[in-house]
Amino acid sequence: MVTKSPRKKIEILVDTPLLRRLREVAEGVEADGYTVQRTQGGEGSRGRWFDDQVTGGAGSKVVFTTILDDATTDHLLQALEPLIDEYGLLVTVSDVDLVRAQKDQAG
Amino acid sequence: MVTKSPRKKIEILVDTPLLRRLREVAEGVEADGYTVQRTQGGEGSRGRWFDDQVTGGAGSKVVFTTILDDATTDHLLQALEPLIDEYGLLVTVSDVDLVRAQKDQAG
Amino acid sequence: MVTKSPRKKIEILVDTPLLRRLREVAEGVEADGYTVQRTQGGEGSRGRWFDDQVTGGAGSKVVFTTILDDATTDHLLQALEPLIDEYGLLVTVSDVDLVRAQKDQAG
Amino acid sequence: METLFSPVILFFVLGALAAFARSDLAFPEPMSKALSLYLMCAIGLKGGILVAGNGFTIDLLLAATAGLVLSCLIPVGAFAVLRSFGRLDSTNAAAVAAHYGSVSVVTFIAGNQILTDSGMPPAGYMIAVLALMETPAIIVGLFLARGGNGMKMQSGQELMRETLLNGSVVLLTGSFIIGLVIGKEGFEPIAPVFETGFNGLLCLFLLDMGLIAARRISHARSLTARLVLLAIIFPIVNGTIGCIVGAMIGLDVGTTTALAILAASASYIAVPAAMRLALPKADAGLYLSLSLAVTFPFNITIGIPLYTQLAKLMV
Amino acid sequence: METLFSPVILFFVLGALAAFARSDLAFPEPMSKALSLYLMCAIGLKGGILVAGNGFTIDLLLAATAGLVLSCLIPVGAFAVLRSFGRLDSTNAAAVAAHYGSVSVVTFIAGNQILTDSGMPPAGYMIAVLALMETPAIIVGLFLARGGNGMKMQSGQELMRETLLNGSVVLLTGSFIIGLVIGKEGFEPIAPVFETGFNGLLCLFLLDMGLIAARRISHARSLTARLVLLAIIFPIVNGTIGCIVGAMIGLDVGTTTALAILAASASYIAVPAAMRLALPKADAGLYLSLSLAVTFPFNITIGIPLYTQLAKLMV
Amino acid sequence: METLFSPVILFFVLGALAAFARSDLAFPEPMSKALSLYLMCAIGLKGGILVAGNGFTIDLLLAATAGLVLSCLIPVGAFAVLRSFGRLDSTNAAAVAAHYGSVSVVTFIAGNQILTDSGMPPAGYMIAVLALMETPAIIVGLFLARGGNGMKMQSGQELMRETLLNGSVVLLTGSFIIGLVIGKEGFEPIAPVFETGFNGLLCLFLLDMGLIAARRISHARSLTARLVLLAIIFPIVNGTIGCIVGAMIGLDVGTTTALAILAASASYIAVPAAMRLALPKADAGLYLSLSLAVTFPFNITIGIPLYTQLAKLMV
Ligand SMILES: Nc1ncnc2c1ncn2[C@@H]1O[C@H](COP(=O)(O)O)[C@@H](O)[C@H]1O
Ligand SMILES: Nc1ncnc2c1ncn2[C@@H]1O[C@H](COP(=O)(O)O)[C@@H](O)[C@H]1O
Ligand SMILES: Nc1ncnc2c1ncn2[C@@H]1O[C@H](COP(=O)(O)O)[C@@H](O)[C@H]1O
Ligand code: NA
Ligand code: NA
Ligand code: NA
Repeated sequence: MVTKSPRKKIEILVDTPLLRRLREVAEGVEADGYTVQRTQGGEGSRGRWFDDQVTGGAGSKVVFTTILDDATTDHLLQALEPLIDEYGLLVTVSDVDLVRAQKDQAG
Repeated sequence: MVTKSPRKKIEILVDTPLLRRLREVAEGVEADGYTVQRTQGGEGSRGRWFDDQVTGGAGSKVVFTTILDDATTDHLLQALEPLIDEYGLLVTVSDVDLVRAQKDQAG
Repeated sequence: MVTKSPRKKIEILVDTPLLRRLREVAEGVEADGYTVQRTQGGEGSRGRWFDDQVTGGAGSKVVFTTILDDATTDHLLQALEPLIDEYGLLVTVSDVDLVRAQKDQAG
Repeated sequence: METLFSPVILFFVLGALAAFARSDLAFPEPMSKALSLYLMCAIGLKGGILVAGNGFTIDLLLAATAGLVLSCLIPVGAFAVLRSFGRLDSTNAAAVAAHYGSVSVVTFIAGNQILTDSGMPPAGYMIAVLALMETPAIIVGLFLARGGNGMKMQSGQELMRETLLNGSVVLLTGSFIIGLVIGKEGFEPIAPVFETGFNGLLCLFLLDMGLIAARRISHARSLTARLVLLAIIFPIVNGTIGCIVGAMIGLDVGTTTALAILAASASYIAVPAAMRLALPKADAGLYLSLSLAVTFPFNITIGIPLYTQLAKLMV
Repeated sequence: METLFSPVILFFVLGALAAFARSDLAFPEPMSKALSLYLMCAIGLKGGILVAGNGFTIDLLLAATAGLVLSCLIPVGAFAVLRSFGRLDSTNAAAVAAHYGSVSVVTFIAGNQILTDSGMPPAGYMIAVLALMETPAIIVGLFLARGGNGMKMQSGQELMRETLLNGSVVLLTGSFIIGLVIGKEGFEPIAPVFETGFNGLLCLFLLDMGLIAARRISHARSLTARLVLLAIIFPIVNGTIGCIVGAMIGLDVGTTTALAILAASASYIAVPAAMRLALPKADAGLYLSLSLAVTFPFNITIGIPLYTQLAKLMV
Repeated sequence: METLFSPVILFFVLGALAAFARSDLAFPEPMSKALSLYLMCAIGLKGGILVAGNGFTIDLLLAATAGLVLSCLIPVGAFAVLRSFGRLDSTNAAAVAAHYGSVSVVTFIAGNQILTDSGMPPAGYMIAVLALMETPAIIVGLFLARGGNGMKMQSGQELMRETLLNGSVVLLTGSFIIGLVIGKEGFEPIAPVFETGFNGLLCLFLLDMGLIAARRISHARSLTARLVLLAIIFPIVNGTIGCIVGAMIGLDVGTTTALAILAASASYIAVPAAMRLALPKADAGLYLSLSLAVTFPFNITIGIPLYTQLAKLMV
């Protein structure tokens, strides 16, 4: 059987040129890992955009996802705080179960 | 410190040519914003597909994500209702916390 | 009105060459469907990677998402168990509501 | 027969074989899209330049009229057969019929190339005819779907707009006009990309289309033997009609064959997108499989040589 | 006037019209990126090879100095006008000003092509000047944003590093150096891709830029009439200054026009990325819309012929 | 020495430098994939056409046998050294060994180009040898991983199928056969894309490979100094063996060098994909870093000139 451990999933929509900074923040709180996905476009209070990949990444956003335990989540959010407004980040947190193989648990 | 506000995350898998219609529905209920991501392929009751980007978008789907408060969520779902079957949409709703910087809260 | 049914959303980060195996597992438990999305890169205990699409897919991962009822979720996770460690899968489960049009419910 | 050994066809076959054997060979989708945009641009330019050189002739007018009439009538016949013999409901029958009334740009391009290589280049204005034949069948298909009742004016207009503004229609027409404007001389500096490179890039695209078509047929659900049969009979019948009409209005062999190819081919770019919007309840897997995975390969491998022989007999 | 009918411009207009008409025509983004990387590579190589042939001359030195001085002074003037007439706060004014001090590689390439086609090829070293003018305005812009106060040393250095290592700067400079090293002879085997194919691929890229620019202006939020006006006045004024300076330092007509184009054009590749990092509070929608959706189309269609006429008068 | 200043190598170095300096220069991944598909198609066609011209000769047979034997034996030696000196467990040692028994298509292409430019073109059939050498080492590697015990028949067959149907193997072999069928004459219309454009596109691809390789080594975790040393010793030893064998069986200098390059190079396309499937527990970061980030750059910059000199001495 598998075991499940409760975790937080933090998803951050960030402009591509700022991804490097976000990665440094995640490394600063010793996040276990993260995964990055592209987006195609969107719309918000600052207008509509398309990921054109030409205009220097200023017109391109990615989703940065990291799955963390509660403590690290708090550290990350705290470290992110000054960036949320400055970088115009869209940050959400939700509950997930991380699935592990049983033997792994024992190991 | 950051503050968290409970929100609904609505994710809709939609054929690319129908995205424009979906956007109009979202604008109709005054959704705050949305983000669109590509997909690579999938399988369901109507068979397997790959996003080939050649066959006029009829063989291509995107994920439309919008994060809304409860009231707007209800409006959106109601407005979507006639489209769900007609367009073959896959719609899910889940709970997330939207994270804001504290000062933003105060502002 | 729409109706909502509680479901599990299983998301699996898997190396592209292993996707075919995963699909077979999903078919084995008669999952209703799945959707596949690309990723751009990430970092974890085994180092940082970028989806370069050149190195035979060994440097490329996709997210495999499937929305299932509780029973099928259990079957899938059980079938996945031996693969989780062997393939280095990242598997999470979360709660979502699947949205259907009312008439569909009646039908 | 020897056209079967042209690189263009061989690459198509290679792609199809790879997909049937379940190879993991796959083109990145943006590359497929890029190649298809390039081909439409190139063929549009070419048509415009040829017409700029020869002017608007009676032949052009005749061929255009023939093409328009064919693209309006073919769906009507196809609809009847799809309903009765094909056993489709009226929505699906109409959606499929619209595909056969419209045209496949890639089939036309491949045929054009093969005819040119065989010393029977079709007239340049056939590219204008191609552009003209892309959209009318969509409107006919919608009328059929609605049992002959018109649509509500507003949504009809909106659909018309979206169809005429479909990327492939805009690109083909736009490049055609640019070709008209710049003429042969203005084309020279860009000819290395749009002319010299055409054949080789067409090979790469057909390799990809072989992969896409074969993969689609492997995963098709709703295909019946009757429908597959129709997807082979339609091009033969429509291609023959195209030959007869072309011969009647006095076109040369190459141009007659091109008209036959247009009649015989089924759209899988502009029409599917329009049908997804206008008849969302129709089964996209069905119409794409028929046009892309059955009729297209049939035309590429058997149809084009067949229509060429017919045209030679008739003209 | 006749340059307006060059294929490059016509494709740009086609793209813009398609986007305004809300066609769903769109290039896959990786193709846009690939084309822009290709163009930078090709133009860098070309510059390097030309300079390798002619050596480092006094003209080169004069033009480089002129370019550098212009790219440092233009933002200062633009900043003042954007603050007063444009009614922008100092962060946004500085961010926009930096774009106008820097240059648009694509505008330069299009102009270079048009001038060459008209028999007035700019000197090859102007590509080195182009590379030199990409980044200094960014630094000036940041000083302006900080009200003349310097930045903290550390973050200043980091930003400097990231700006100089911006992909487009590295590719342009790197290809330039490779061109210098390999010279005309070493270039021959790769010339079919980087020279023969240049014009045609530039057409495809400008078609795409037409789509991107027009789509951006359709969705721009924060544009005011005053700012749009400035985005047209800036290139006229800066282009005129460029002409005057070019004539003063003794450049020929083509080269003077090229300097004017550099002065008149506004960056939308390197500078937006740098501003997003350095002044994240500035409105990216604003500076991209002004440089990409107003100034760029203006320069492509009206500016380039205008500066050419001016240069002819002055030189 | 002068081959170091060929554009192909210079672009590779530019890419590597940009990545080491942490520039944000990056190719869109679909473009990398598209370029690699193009190169395999082009090289396959070329090989087929050359063999079609010369027929199947004794030389071909000898070279093919030599290649096959080398690709089966190299992994055995490499495995032993990786276990003992390299301190790897048997799964990882086998996975890495398989990479060195197989070949790198891009290294071969770059070498082929450089040799042709230096007036020592390798025989066309070496492309068939390249295709033959891609997969056997995978099977040998799996036997080694299982301590000499065979695999279960069923999964062995399935793996064999997936390996032989790997996209790169199919494309290379398929294009080779198409080249055989169409011959020199049939190739002419597509030569502008697959021949004239080859060199320039190879430059772009190697620029990208420089970026990818350098980025990979920057983020490699599990590399030890001993393993890096082996990743340099392996190509030298295997390249030397290749030279000796080539000279022994009577190949000319260019062809001998090509055999040496095949022996010396390590796969980073077909084998990693196969290993991920067959030995999922092996560390992909490890084998990719060794073959792609150490051995590949070594071969491109130092190895190819070295084997050329050796071949000149021996033949
Ligand atoms: N409510 C939302 N749901 C999903 N995405 C959003 C939402 N609000 C904003 N976004 C995304 O975040 C980007 C920036 O938002 P804004 O800062 O409001 O312009 C938008 O362009 C969207 O892509
Ligand atoms: N249970 C599911 N989980 C995830 N994706 C699904 C599921 N069911 C359907 N899909 C996606 O929705 C598409 C259309 O579904 P269907 O209408 O059932 O063919 C499929 O091709 C999948 O991409
Ligand atoms: N905590 C995490 N959150 C999000 N993605 C992760 C996390 N841990 C690992 N990953 C992803 O899974 C990949 C493999 O992880 P690992 O096996 O730890 O190297 C990483 O490269 C990331 O893309
Ligand atoms: Na037709
Ligand atoms: Na400027
Ligand atoms: Na080898």
